[in-house]
Amino acid sequence: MSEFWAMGGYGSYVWSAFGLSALILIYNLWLPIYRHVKLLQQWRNQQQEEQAL
Amino acid sequence: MILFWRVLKQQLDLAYEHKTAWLNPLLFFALVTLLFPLALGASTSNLAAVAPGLVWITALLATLLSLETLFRDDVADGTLELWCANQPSLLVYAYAKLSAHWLLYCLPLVLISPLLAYSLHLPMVALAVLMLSLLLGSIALVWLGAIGVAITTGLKYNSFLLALLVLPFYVPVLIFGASAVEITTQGLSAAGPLYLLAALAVLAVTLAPFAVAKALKLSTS
Amino acid sequence: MNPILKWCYQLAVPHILYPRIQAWLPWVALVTFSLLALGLYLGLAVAPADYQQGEAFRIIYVHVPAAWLSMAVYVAMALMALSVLVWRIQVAELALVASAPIGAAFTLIALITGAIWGKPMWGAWWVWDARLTSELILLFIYIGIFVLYDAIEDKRQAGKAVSLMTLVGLVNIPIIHYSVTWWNTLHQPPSLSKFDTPSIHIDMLIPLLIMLLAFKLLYLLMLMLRMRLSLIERQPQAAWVKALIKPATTGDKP
Amino acid sequence: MPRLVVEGVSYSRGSQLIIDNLSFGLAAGELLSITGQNGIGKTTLLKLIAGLLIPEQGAIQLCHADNGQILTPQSNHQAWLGHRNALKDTWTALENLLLLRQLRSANEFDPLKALSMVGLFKQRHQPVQTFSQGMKRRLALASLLLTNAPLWLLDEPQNSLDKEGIALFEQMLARHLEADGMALMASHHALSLSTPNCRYLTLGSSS
Repeated sequence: MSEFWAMGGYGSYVWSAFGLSALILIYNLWLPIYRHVKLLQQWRNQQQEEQAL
Repeated sequence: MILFWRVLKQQLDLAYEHKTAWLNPLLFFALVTLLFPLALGASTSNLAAVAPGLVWITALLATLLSLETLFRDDVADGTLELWCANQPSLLVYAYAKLSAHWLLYCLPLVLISPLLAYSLHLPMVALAVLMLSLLLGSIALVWLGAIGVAITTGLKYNSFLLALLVLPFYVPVLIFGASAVEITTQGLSAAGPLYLLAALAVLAVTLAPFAVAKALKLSTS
Repeated sequence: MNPILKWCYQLAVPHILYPRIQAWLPWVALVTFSLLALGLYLGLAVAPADYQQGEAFRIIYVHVPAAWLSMAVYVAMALMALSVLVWRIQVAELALVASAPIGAAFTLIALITGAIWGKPMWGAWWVWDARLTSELILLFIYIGIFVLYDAIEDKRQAGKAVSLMTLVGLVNIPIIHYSVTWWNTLHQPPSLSKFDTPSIHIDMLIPLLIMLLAFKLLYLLMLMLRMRLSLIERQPQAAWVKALIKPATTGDKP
Repeated sequence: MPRLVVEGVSYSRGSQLIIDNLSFGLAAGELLSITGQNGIGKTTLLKLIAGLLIPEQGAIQLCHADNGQILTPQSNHQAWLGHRNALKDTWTALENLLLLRQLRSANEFDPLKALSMVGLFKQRHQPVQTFSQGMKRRLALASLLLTNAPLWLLDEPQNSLDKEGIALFEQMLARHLEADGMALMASHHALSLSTPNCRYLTLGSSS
């Protein structure tokens, strides 16, 4: 397995390339989900405030 | 067609009122050209090597800066709204407005460019090609840039936005223009890039006004 | 009207599109991630090393799909721009604005992986190679699009301005690409080898095609997520959005 | 004899609905005065009819009263007078008028006569920047005399006009309506003369 990580000496390049790409993609997947959940919660709280009034 | 000449005459008369306005791009062009020797050192070989690129980049930025005021007065006094309400003549207005702007602001740039290029030790043989490439290139620059100006009229801090929107489209013009001059300094014939530059200019002149008219209609709504 | 056409027309109606996205989301995610895992496994572990570049060539499994997607997303955006300006479909405007950051992300990935791939090949992190330079210009065009969208207050007008800019960009991108390649051949020192994928062996090709498909589905997944968000963000007072919030009892999906 | 038909027009700015499913017609010789508080959408409605804005739904057509054939392009058959006067300050009154005439389908009315009718004959060679707001508005109104476009779209035509200016405007309007013209006006000033075929459309109420 260790030579798999070494990647014939180019390990740092290959894994940094894949790592950075994964980072960008995960950020783009996570951001809309996070905002969607937050928005629904925020509106729900507002609604509870109105009902409590 | 008479409307085209009438609007063209109108634009030239209006510019005649505040005469110094058309000097601004020229002053900017000369001033920036002055900065280069101060920064790069005055040795002939240094400057001559990069002179084509420097002259072209300065001309490009001067055109971009002059474009900002293209529609500002017409938006302010409401004439643009009138033009937009009359759809067929909006296209004529766009053509006339851009031609007037080119005549007023870019033609002087082209005429003065040999003087400034010479001060940057550009070989004499390349001066003619420089003027020709600037002549064709500035047409493409004005017509392409006008689309960005039309979209960003009425927005706040639009000078950065204009540069950001329009500079990527200026890349082909800069490449062909600067390399045309550079090839001539190496003694080869610059026919190739000049033809491509002319093609870009024709493409811009024919297609851009439609986008400008559409953008003007959007920004006045 | 046949059912498929009807199904597509309904996509343009916000309150039908939103639940449809919610329903399809888990399935698209499942297929995307399984394809991605398969492609990565094949590309990194199974495919033989390149005789010339050794293991470093495996970077193409993310560089080439990203570069391909950066163009494909722009073409998709141009189609959306047409449907905004010509057929006035409101939802296409949301899709266009949602696709711009995704396209920019793919372009950024293509640039980063291209630079990292260039380091072992030519010893420099950044090389003014024709393809990398056009990717860089494409990145600026994407950034220009969403800066323009933010600069205009009225979002309906912003959508139309962005659509017009996308179409103008579409006409210019081939010209930019041609001029950059022409410029590259003019200034290219002979030693710089052509930046093209080496003649590819079949075992290397399959993972690449799988990764390409996986990246396309990733674009679809990200587009659906962003569309889901902007559908409700843009119409807070709409009745169907209000109905969405009221039944707080059922645990809603993330 | 033209007729304006507006069916089911609705328009929203951002997420706020301004005009909701509005329909009305306008026959030759009629004036429709649009009233309502500020920002209710009077100017937006005028811009929609002038073609400056594109409605989300609904259609706006200018057609012949008898055979219903649509007059295209609509821009040649309408005269738009916006909030601002569309005048070039550095130009003289006459030069401005001549250009404004270019923008609409011009009739043979003599510009100098139009200037004298709005009381600006003496200042015809003076640059517009020396004019008061009222005089600028009169010059903009004078340009309406130089067009035979049947449909007038007027946005606050009387603002910054003095008493005499308003009387002049109402005469012009009456003459235009008698000549089978149509007019759509957004304004706060109540019309003093009781033109027989003047209808009111109040926006904001469920019209």
